[in-house]
Amino acid sequence: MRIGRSLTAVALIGFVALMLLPLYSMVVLASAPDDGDLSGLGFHGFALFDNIGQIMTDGRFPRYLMNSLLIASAVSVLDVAISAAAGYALARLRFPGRAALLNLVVVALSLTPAIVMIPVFVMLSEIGWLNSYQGLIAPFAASALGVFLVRQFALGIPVQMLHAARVDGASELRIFLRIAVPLLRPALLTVLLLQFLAQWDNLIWPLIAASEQDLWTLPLALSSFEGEHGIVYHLQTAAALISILPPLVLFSFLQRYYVSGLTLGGVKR
Amino acid sequence: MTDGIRVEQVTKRYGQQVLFADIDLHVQDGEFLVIVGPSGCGKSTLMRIVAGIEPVSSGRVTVGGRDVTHAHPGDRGIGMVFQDYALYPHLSVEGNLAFGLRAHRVPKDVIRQRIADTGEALGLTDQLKKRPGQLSGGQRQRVALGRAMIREPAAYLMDEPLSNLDAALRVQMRAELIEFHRRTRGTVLYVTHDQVEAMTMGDRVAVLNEGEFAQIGTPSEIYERPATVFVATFLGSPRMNLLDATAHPYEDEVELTSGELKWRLPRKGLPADLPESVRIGFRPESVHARVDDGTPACPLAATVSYRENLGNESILHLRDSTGRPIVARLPPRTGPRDGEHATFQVPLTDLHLFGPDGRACWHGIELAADGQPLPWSA
Amino acid sequence: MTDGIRVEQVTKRYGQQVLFADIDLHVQDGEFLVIVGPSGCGKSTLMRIVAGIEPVSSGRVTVGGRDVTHAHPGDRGIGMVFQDYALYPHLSVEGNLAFGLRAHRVPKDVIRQRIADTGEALGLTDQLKKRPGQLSGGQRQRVALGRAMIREPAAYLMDEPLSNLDAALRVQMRAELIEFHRRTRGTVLYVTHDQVEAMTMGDRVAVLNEGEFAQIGTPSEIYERPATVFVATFLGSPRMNLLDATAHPYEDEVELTSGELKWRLPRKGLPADLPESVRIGFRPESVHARVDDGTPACPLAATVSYRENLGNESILHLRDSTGRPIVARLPPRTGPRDGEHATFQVPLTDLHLFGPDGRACWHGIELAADGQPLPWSA
Amino acid sequence: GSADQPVGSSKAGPQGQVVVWMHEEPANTKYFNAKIAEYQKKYPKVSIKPLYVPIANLDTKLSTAFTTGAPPDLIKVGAWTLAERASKGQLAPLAPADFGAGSLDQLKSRFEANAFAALTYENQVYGTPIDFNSVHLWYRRDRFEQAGLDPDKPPTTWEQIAEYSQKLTNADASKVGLQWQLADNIWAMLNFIPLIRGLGGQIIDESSRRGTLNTPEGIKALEYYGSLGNPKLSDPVGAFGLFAKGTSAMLMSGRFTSSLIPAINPEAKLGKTFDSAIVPSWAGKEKVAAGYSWGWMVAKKAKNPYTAWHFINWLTEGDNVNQQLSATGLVTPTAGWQKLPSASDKASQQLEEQIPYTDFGPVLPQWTETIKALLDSLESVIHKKQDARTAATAFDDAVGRILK
Amino acid sequence: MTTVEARAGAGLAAPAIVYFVLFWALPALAALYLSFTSYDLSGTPQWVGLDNYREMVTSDEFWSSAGVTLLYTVFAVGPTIVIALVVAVPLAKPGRFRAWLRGLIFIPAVMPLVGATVLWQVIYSTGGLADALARAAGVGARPWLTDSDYAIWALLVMVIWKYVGLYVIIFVAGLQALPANVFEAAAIDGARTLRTFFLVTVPLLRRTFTFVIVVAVTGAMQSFVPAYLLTKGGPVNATQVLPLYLYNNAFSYSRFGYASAIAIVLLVVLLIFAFTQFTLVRSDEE
Ligand SMILES: Nc1ncnc2c1ncn2[C@@H]1O[C@H](COP(=O)(O)OP(=O)(O)OP(=O)(O)O)[C@@H](O)[C@H]1O
Ligand SMILES: Nc1ncnc2c1ncn2[C@@H]1O[C@H](COP(=O)(O)OP(=O)(O)OP(=O)(O)O)[C@@H](O)[C@H]1O
Ligand SMILES: [Mg+2]
Ligand SMILES: [Mg+2]
Repeated sequence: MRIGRSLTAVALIGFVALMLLPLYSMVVLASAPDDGDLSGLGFHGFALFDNIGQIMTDGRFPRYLMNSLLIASAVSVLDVAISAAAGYALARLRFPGRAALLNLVVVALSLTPAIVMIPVFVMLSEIGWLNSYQGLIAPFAASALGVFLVRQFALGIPVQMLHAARVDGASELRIFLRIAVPLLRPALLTVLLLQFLAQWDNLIWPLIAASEQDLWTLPLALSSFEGEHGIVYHLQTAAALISILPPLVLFSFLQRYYVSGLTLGGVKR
Repeated sequence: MTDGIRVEQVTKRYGQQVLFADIDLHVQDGEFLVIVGPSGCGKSTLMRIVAGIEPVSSGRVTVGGRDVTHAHPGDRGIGMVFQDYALYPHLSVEGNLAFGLRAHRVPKDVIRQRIADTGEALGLTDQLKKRPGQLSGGQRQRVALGRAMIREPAAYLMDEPLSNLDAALRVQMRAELIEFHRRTRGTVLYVTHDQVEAMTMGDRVAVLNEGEFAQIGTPSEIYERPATVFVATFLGSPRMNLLDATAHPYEDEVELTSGELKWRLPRKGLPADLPESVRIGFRPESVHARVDDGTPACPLAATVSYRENLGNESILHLRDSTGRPIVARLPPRTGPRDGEHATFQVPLTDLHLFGPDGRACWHGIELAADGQPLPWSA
Repeated sequence: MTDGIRVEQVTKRYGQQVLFADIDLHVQDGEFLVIVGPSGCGKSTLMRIVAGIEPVSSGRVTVGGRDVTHAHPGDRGIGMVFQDYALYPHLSVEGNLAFGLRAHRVPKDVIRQRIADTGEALGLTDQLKKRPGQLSGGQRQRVALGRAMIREPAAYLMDEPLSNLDAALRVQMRAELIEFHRRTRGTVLYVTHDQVEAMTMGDRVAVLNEGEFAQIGTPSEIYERPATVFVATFLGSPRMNLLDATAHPYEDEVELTSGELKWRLPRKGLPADLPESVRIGFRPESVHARVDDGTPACPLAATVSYRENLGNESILHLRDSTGRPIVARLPPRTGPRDGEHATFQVPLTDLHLFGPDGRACWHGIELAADGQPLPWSA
Repeated sequence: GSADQPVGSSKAGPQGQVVVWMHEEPANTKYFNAKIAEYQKKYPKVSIKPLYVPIANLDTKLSTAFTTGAPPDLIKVGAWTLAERASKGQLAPLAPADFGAGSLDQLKSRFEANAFAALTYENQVYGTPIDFNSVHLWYRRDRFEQAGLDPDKPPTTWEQIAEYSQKLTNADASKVGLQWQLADNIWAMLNFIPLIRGLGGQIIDESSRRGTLNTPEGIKALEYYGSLGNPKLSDPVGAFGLFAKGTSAMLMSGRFTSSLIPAINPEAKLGKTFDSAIVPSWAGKEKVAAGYSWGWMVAKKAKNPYTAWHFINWLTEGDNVNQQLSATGLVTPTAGWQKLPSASDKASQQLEEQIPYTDFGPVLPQWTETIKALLDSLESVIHKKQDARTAATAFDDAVGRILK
Repeated sequence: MTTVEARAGAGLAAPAIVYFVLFWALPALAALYLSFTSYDLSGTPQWVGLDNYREMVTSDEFWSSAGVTLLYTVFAVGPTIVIALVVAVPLAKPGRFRAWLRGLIFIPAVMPLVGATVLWQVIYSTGGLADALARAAGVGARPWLTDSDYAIWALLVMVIWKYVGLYVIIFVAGLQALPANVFEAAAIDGARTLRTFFLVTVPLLRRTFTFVIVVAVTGAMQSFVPAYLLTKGGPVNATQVLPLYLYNNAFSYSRFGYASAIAIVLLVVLLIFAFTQFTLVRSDEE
């Protein structure tokens, strides 16, 4: 048993090492003073902090970073709220429109986002939401993925527990907030994370929906290192390295709320 | 509330399986009604129907005179102890207890007080901060019980609320519940497998079997005048002895023959249409080593196969002359030893007669003056 | 297997709380050992430690002479009935039963046969295709029981396996289990709150309380010679009556004074160092309306507060002349009515004496010839 | 900008807001911002609002912006996409008056002769040129020396190139002679045009809107194209990277290469390690070079076209062209630009020399799709997925469908 | 259905319904309409009936893209899910060390794709890290991105590397919701790692699986950014997945009607797929 455990540990560490290998290359590239040696294998000079300094003092990069943080946070929080409510309702409540919602979710999952962009773009321009934070946030205020994920997890909440709360006289809203939401915590955190990352990586929508550079986001900053005749590698990878940090910090913070055994001891079965 | 709980013409099906068809039950306002029945007979389902968490296939449920068949469980004015607890796993014991109160916007200090009181009454004071996952089985069950009691709704549904408690605690909780019922006068529907609970707690007992109520009556009615063989054998442990017999009417007596037994009963009081083929029933505690207070009794010659010593009593497994098994229950350390042969006495007043259809024809207790327990007869 | 189960110097802590410290238990090979104890005392935890699903804080567990303290639960040769069932929710009853057999590569047809047999024995034949979510509480418990039994491992851990069954079924299951144990000769560790189970099924009974075994012995030892006040009051329902008393030695007798009571015991047999301040214990069934077989008995004058009729017996709640509550247990429909005053008899052989430290000093049964149940004394 | 914004006119002079979109290029961004400040100082009633879009996303950004009918006033885009936009009525034709020119010809005369070739669609001129390029030959002197070739005598014919390439290619083709710029629409075209046009053929016949690769000239050009270089070589900066590292010894590229290569590999030095030469021709045939240009264009729905053109005109005035060339390397081909101090380098002179025979490729509303088809055929030939004839037919078929 | 429940359900679902109607259902209808038109993103769409669909089925490029997409989907989804699950099971347990590992595995997932693709272009370039590893493994250097036989696999490796961490987290969340005592029972029943995994973990995780499979497949069949950034669909269209073909048509060639038709076809295929998945698991709704 102990041998098995350490084998697992060794295999895991090996896997993680493999996953991290490209990141080594990344650090090498990001530390280069120029784009001279692009093999990504060995350091030639270490200018990582110079590079980062150069990026951060450029002026627009910090602004893009802040925008990304703001939009990704707003979107993920909104999405969690809307998806949690809808996903729970889909899984555990019977109401008119339930089938319709489920179908909508599946359609949204199956429709290529690129094709949606133009109609949404036109719609937002009609209501004057282009070039505004709300125009960058609203189209992602909910997600099929979020609703779907929450629904799948909510199906695992023992109905008996919800019944108990009903019998206890709790309103459906209270049951949702006080019973379902805490029990769905890992799922909601996951939605939060997924949506945060999706926004963190959202290149095209901020590009087309905002024509103010003040509203642009990180991926556009990264793309800006790509010129007509190639890329400024050492700077771009350094910027990418910086852009890893916020979501990573968010993730390590959220990690402590991923806990198993949330439903332990609730029902005897 | 003026009308307790009514279940009217309720049918419940699971797919093809009909659990009960057109069942009726009326629990009076403030009444404590105990439901007993074999495992899987539908007791929990009935509770859940009343609570509104299991839809009926057809029929009507009223609580306090109001039709609640389609009402939300929270609108029915009931509290429930779930057989499988259904605790909120993410909340502490305190949180579990407080949940219903908070939902009803009970003031904070009242909640605190009630939690303290309930925790005390249930012996959970030390566990208030723990989550269900950190509790023992019995502790969980007490939380489930506490959650229903703390709110003091008009009606309670309790599904085997004491089954996982030790005997001492169970006695205590029983007393607590009786006291609680006396105080709140709530209507209670209570499922149990424990004979003591059924006999001591219920104003009435309802025996559910195969989708219908075999009998509903006061505990002593159920015990002393079981309506069917099922009721007779289901309550009481060890179960009632049954002997197939033939009844021969004589002038003012009826002779019951069963194997080598020949027992005579006074004709008076026996139904006129007593069928010829009957079953005699008598409980293990009715088999006495000797009867010396003059009560008329029937002799029962038998050999002791083996005895079980339960401490407070002994169970003797007997075989009569034709080898039929008979169980007797005697005070501890009394009665014949293993292998010994003896003649036991079964008081006439303890006999029951059942017809071939399983329905009771006659109960010996009718012979007793007023059907009350016999007086002090030293 | 040659050594049953050994728990050696095991300590278990949950955070600050020490559940038990340096506890020892030896279940002999083939023995049926029943563990009883108050709710939350650690019975399930002990089981889980033996099963290997709860780590010990320190100490050693051996099964069949092999140290398994750190072995995988599957390597311990045990089967377990979980108090909270822990059924595989995605498998049918059949699938639940077959799971362990499949894991042990039992041939298909054998599995089929055993499922049929076990299903039959547990009365689950009609439920084999259902999933746990579609079963009643009692049915689930039977599946949990069946899952442990079907594999026939060397040792069984059963945590309240019959608590949710009706009395009739429980009798049947008890017989089934006894028969099963007789056949397989497996070592069994069995937790129950049911006195009948504790007294009839166990070769020995272990009473766990506050992190240690208060007494381990045969059922009759435990019942007739309880080592401590705790053991005496824990087993038996209603619990043993206890009266504080003072012991005054006289020539060849000792006089016990308690309130207005003055009882004399023969000095012979009493320990020489009997403390002055003692507690007299006698069980409710030892309070007789009258004793007429000549056994020496002590008189107890009391008034009936109220009586509970359990059908097969009556519980009388009495108050003695100084108002102390005393409980008596009498055959049904006998004894004085509510409010009546009477003098009861408590046989000398049924008395217990406990010292101020709670340990027993003397058991009346020592007076009986050989400590065996008294012979047939008509 | 809101509706009541003042706009410029020849009477009122430049004023109001002008929104300009162009692609991001750090050096240019810096220069352009400085110029805006300068211009605004001179014309305080004007506010120029630039938006620098990552180059890969500029077209998408523009397409969507035009969809809502609210595009920017002024855009800088590749001239090759001009026909696409003009054909959809998105662009305003050049207004000479806004430049203070009496006529189009007068305006044109301020620029190099061929400068508007790429900016004309259906006889309408839609923009002014900037970043004007003609592709010529770049070669590694060091590699030439190693292979025993004279670095001062670069090849002048395609036949010579083939011969040199063979000498410069090692056994496992991990070092090659001429390496085309692969996997890129515009560069595929720029590399291929000298080959096919030099033979007298053409990619498409614009009058009959037919693909004409499946002709003897087309097939020969394709076969030649497929015979050079090693398409399996890979570098993060593509052919530029391979050339910068000396993996390839020759490259067809523009004037900017002189500064790009040292930026990629600081060890590569112009004139020492690498050098440039005039575009080769087929032996005995006319020289044909390929070129491209970016253009300043004004949206048809622009709110302030006068000011926009005025600003662009200003950018070509005084020393601005010279400053731009030295600061950004971008050539605005005003007449006589080659005499500017910053145009004294060899590559500028070669560019200047090539301009008269530079071909800017087809001007088509379906340019992107057409050139993607060309790229497909070129790639399948050089990757040996298809022979030249099949690839040529495939292209002609595709063009038939695209232009139908 | 009680009215209270119905009201609550409708109330909780309302924001989502509004959102999905506005941002997905209406665009879907627009796409459906546009798929019967010729629309170049300017002017008004011209009705062309089934022309776009006709062109699609006769286009080699469409079919080759469809083939690439199929390959891409199968080999992006399958390995990602398998690896993620195998890794998630040991990582789902509590512990500081495991939390660390989870964090490390997650790093690629938090890297913007623009950055990640550039990194991989470097890794895959001649003499890059991929070559070094391949040489170390005795395989020898390969033209990872410049050979049409390798490019798709190179792309897949990057995609798997990028997204496996996300799926690990999803599985971890799913695993943490499972009843612990069932695993104890399985251990006592003698089931070992593999048996427990296949007979208990996997079936209990079925809802998470449905989610992961549906999302991974729909995601893979709609994703074009990785291919667009890493290889631009080349060489020789070897990595031109259908969504990239769609994107090019929509935004590069301004053939929005034709692109819409492709989107509709993709939509129908994915709807069929998603609903099959749903009906497969519908039986376990308690
Ligand atoms: N969802 C279901 N689908 C099918 N059958 C079910 C379902 N739920 C319960 N049953 C069946 O209905 C019967 C009654 O179940 P119920 O839980 O009411 O029994 P019970 O009387 O409470 O039994 P116990 O004393 O064992 O708790 C059982 O036979 C059970 O198998
Ligand atoms: N994870 C835990 N954390 C903290 N305390 C725990 C935990 N698990 C159990 N306990 C405590 O340990 C004690 C013993 O629990 P255990 O389940 O062994 O009791 P038990 O004897 O089986 O009781 P019961 O008869 O009620 O089932 C209880 O007081 C319980 O609250
Ligand atoms: Mg039940
Ligand atoms: Mg327990």
